[in-house]
Amino acid sequence: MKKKVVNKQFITVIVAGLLVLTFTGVGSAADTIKMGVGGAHSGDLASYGLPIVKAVKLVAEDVNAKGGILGKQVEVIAEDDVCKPEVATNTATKLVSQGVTVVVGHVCSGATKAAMDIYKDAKVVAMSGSATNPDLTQSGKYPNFFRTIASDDAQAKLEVDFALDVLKLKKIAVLHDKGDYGKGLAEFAKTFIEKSGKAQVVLFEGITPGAVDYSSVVNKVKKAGAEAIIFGGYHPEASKIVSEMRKSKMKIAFISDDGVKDETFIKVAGKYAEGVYATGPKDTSTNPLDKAVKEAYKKAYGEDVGVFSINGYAAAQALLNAIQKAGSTDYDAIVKALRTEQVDTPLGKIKFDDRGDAIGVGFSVYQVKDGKYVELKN
Amino acid sequence: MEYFFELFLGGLTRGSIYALIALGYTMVYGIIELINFAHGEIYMIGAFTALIVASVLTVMGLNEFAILVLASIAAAVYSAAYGYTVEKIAYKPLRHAPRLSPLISAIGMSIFLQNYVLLAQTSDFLPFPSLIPDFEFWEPYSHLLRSTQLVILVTTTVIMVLLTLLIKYTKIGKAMRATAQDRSMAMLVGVNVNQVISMTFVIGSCLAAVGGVLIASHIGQINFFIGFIAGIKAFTAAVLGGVGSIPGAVLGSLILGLTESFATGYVSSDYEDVFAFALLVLILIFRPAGLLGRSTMQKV
Amino acid sequence: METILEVNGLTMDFGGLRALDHLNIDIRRGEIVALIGPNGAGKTTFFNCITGIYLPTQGDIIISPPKAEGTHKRERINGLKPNQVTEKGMARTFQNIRLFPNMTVLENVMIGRHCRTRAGVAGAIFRNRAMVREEQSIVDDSFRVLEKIGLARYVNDQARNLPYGAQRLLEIARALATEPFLILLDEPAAGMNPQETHELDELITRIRDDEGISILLIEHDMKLVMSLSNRIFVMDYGKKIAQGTPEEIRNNPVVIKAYLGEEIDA
Amino acid sequence: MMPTLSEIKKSFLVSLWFMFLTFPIMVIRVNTTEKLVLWRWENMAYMGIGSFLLSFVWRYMLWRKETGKKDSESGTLQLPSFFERILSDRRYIVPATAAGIALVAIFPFVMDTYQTNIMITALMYIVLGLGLNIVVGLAGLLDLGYVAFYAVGAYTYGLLNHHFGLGFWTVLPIGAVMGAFFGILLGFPVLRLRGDYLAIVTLGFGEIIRLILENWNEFSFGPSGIAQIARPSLFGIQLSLSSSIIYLYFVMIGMVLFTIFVVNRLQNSRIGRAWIALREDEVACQAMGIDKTRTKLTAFALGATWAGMVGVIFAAKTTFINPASFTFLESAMILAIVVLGGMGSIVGVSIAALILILLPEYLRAFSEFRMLIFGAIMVIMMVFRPQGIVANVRRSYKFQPDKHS
Repeated sequence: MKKKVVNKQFITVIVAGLLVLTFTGVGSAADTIKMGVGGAHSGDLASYGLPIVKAVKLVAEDVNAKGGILGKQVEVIAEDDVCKPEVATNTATKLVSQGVTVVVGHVCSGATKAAMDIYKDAKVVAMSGSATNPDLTQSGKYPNFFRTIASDDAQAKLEVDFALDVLKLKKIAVLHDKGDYGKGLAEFAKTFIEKSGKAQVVLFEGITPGAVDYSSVVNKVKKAGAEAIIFGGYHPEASKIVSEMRKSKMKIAFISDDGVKDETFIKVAGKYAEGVYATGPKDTSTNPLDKAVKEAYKKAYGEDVGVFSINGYAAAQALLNAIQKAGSTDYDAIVKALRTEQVDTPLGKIKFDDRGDAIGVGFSVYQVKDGKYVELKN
Repeated sequence: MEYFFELFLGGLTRGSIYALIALGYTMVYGIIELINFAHGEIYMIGAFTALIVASVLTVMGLNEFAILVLASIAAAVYSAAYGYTVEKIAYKPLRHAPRLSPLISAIGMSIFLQNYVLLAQTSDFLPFPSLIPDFEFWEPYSHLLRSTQLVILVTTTVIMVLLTLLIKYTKIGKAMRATAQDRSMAMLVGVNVNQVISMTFVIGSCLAAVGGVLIASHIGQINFFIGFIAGIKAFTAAVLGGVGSIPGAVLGSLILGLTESFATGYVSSDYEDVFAFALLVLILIFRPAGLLGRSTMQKV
Repeated sequence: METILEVNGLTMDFGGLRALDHLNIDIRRGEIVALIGPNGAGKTTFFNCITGIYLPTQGDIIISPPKAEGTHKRERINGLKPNQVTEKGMARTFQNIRLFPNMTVLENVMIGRHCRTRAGVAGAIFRNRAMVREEQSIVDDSFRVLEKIGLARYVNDQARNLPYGAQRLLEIARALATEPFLILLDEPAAGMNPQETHELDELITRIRDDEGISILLIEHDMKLVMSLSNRIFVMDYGKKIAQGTPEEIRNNPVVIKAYLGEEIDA
Repeated sequence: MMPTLSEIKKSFLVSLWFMFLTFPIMVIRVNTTEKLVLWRWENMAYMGIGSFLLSFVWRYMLWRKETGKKDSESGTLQLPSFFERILSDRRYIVPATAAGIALVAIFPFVMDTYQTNIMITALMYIVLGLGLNIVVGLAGLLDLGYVAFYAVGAYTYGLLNHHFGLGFWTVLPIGAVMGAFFGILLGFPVLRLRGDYLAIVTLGFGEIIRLILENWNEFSFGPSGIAQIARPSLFGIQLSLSSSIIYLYFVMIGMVLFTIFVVNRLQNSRIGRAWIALREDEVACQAMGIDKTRTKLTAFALGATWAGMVGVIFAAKTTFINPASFTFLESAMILAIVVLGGMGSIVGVSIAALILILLPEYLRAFSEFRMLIFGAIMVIMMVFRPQGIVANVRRSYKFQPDKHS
């Protein structure tokens, strides 16, 4: 009697499994070079991921129009990871199952870390245009990882140097949004300030994203006597804090990161955005390649490039170039080519160091002037 | 001392914001003993409606005052309509179901409405026009309390007084109290209970809409998720004060706002939410009915 | 006969309202005792106090469960939880039927066996021999109770699908399954037709006679009360206003006054 | 049921109401900075037509539910669902069992690693659903912070593996114990709260755990999480990616079977009956001699145990964990599985987990609507079929009449 009950339930589970399986299909193998693109393509972070897919597709079309690589066409396979680590492992296995040689991605650092282990086992090279977590290159745990964007510590260093050397500040409050990116960056900033010995961190604190009011934190900064805030996080919280500060007549400097160096920040914060400093990838708009890509992008999709489009574009170029130079899709050959062969991208001529960071890619400081981010030359 | 005062006023503002949302929770709970999880989303929809209407009117070139009035009215009307519809769809068919059913239905509604706005509008933060203009009123102390904060405090107080009067002296208010005490008895003496419940949702939703407009102009931006966090906090506040009690909701909100503000100011904002929830757990352990809630004997 | 339940000066205040006022009640072994009084007199509150659902404001509730050797121990049970009271041997039914509607009739009774059995999580998972035996005994004992009450034909039906009268009986069966020495019945005949009431009368007598279980019941059906009870307590406004045999109560002027306006159909 | 004129009129009014209701959100799209307004009138037309038709369906379903209720009151049972009909027919059971076992056994060898990986995720949610089912479905305690115990399990493995190199199989039981421990830790203070207060406090607890993991860097590495957690090893041998996925798949199959076995035994035991009685009527349950607090605590601890174990598996599968994976939405998703499947029903919960996890994965176009549909499912199920797709049927007992007479 009992046993039957168990069996019955067991079977149903399986029957349902069968039903579901009818939806699946197994990918066919054509003779192309497959390039995966992993990242958030839906959900609230899709605005970071989708422009990268579009940029990568531009590269592929370009290459294919010129006859492909090693006599093969390049096929772009985009898979969504919603920026969640647990989904990213599925995304990564899916890309690996479909036989990708290289991957552009992923977008978020957490998801990237989760996916990298799978790529490593499958001997797939991945290159991100947006994952900035220092561990990815500095820990040595991800030998197959490369990126076309500088890491958070480089950015934090730049912010701190700017605050200490250019603005000559002595007391700094470091705030963050408790997120992976923001908190990591804030911690680097804190360490660099303390190491420099030139200034002190008067406040180090995480704010609660989505809170209805930030006046308490702003008051606390004021009480701490800070001359500037270094904020690690994204633009929604940054604009709330900046508005709150300016409305209560606090005029101290606000220095933040490339999560804030976004046009949306200026749109949302409006007049309060004036004077805010933010670091972001070096301005490459003087590079003719950059201009060409932006035009092509606008022509193809009817919109302006996204935050990380250019970095994604460069990543796709670098990967395809490495395959070309290596003359094969062999993992070791590609890695070697990435480290030795220079490639001309909208970011400039780049190649990669042993850890996987691009040489020649960096950040500069921008300031909001008249409703626009302007690069500060020092 | 000045710092203390700043934190105090900041906490008061926060508390008033929570109160506007908490009132809706507490009214609904008082009448049908349901945690209306979707209430936070009603507040969010109110804010979105105000944003949309204000933007359209701006494009049409109306003056600021007209925009403020029309956008607020639109927000109130639409929030009320959503509150009413949500009740009809998700709660009314469950009037006699076990207690868990409407609660789960409410959670479902909350998730549904969030994603409805996400898909129909956008996931990005949208800048919210400062409908309430900044004005100077007590120089040189304006760094202590900003004009929008003042507006929030005043509006909340006025609404609270109006609501109390409404419940004490009007016919619908009396019907509400009767229904809250004993639904079947109220029905027997001729109260149209369904209508009373609908009205409760409508009034609660209007309050949420006012909250939505005020908070959105204070913070300056909205997205589809603002209702969830504010809703949870407001509900916590309502429970603190004793869910079902209107003065309780206000008291609970102020206490929660002040706790968060002082915790941020004197300890660390890292654990701001932890303080809020820990306070909730403590209160419920030592006073399960909340601060002003009457501990009802179980009817056996 | 020895006293098995002794309630001295029981008082219960709800805020300013005194629902029970220094109530003294005693029940002896093998007795059927009725508690009557107008609506709102505090009868159900009294039940709730002695079964641990309410914590009385003052007074003592003392039980002396009858043991085989006649060695009984007096024990004060104020402040015990309802489940502990049941474990001590006092089980009750509810005025507004409170069955477990989505469980079967048998399972409802099996719940009554809970406090007399011990199987835990590990036993449930591993089903060692002792546990299997215990489970079987729960099933058998419960079925026997159902047969005794006359509900055996409903054994696998869901409780909520039972006819009204049968639901009342099931509550009694469930209480019986906890092996009580005293059963508290809260208006067991409410909503029953005369035929069912008559059967209930017989059933209650049988429970007392066969099992030696004492019975305390709240009831409005005076005919039933008068025919069943050995003694009757009368309450009004939280106070005991009279006690005695049915004959005494019937002729007590205080009782008649309390019921003025209410008809005594006896 | 032919739509009469009054029905049509009713639906027409409903459709007008919804067109009004959804007007600002669905039709107008504003760009506040560029001062542009986009009018999407076509959405209003869709809304109108959609709500017109749906209102018929809605009323028909309500009508069917009402008549169903009447039928069950007069003795006939409620209409069985499609799954219930399949389950009750013997002719399907035997071949289905055989096919099922064969399928489960060959699945990872026929399908590619991606399919297997997805299946592992679905299997994990089956176990999570069954675990939450103990708390919500059987004991009737609405736990909105279930994900906290999941996080506890994941971090138990993550931290022990990171600091001490402990392996998967060592930590799996530790994860279970930690889950149970935290279940009791939370349970003690809150279980005396009423149902809806309990819901909000558990939600708060879930958030507290996540916030602590986010803020306490020294302990949990904060939001950047723990990376490169070891996959499960087979007798100490580290496997390659694809074989380790296949291995994990069979581990999960074993886990699911184990869970079904245990939950099935529990729900027909003394403890299980006490849970259900508690769900049905707390006062009566206590009056029947059941220790409320202890019974609730057992349910809470046991539910948390499964979450703890799946947490360990989660950490081993993703190899990277951070607090962002353990938000309230995760709890809501598991709750949706329990609700859709049918509270207390093992089969129902398993089917629901497969449907809710696998369908969006395969219907990618549909994945944007995933949460929208989850929300709608929770409402619709509660309104029309609160017992879920497979209602929990209580065990029936057979007696020989002569044995006891």
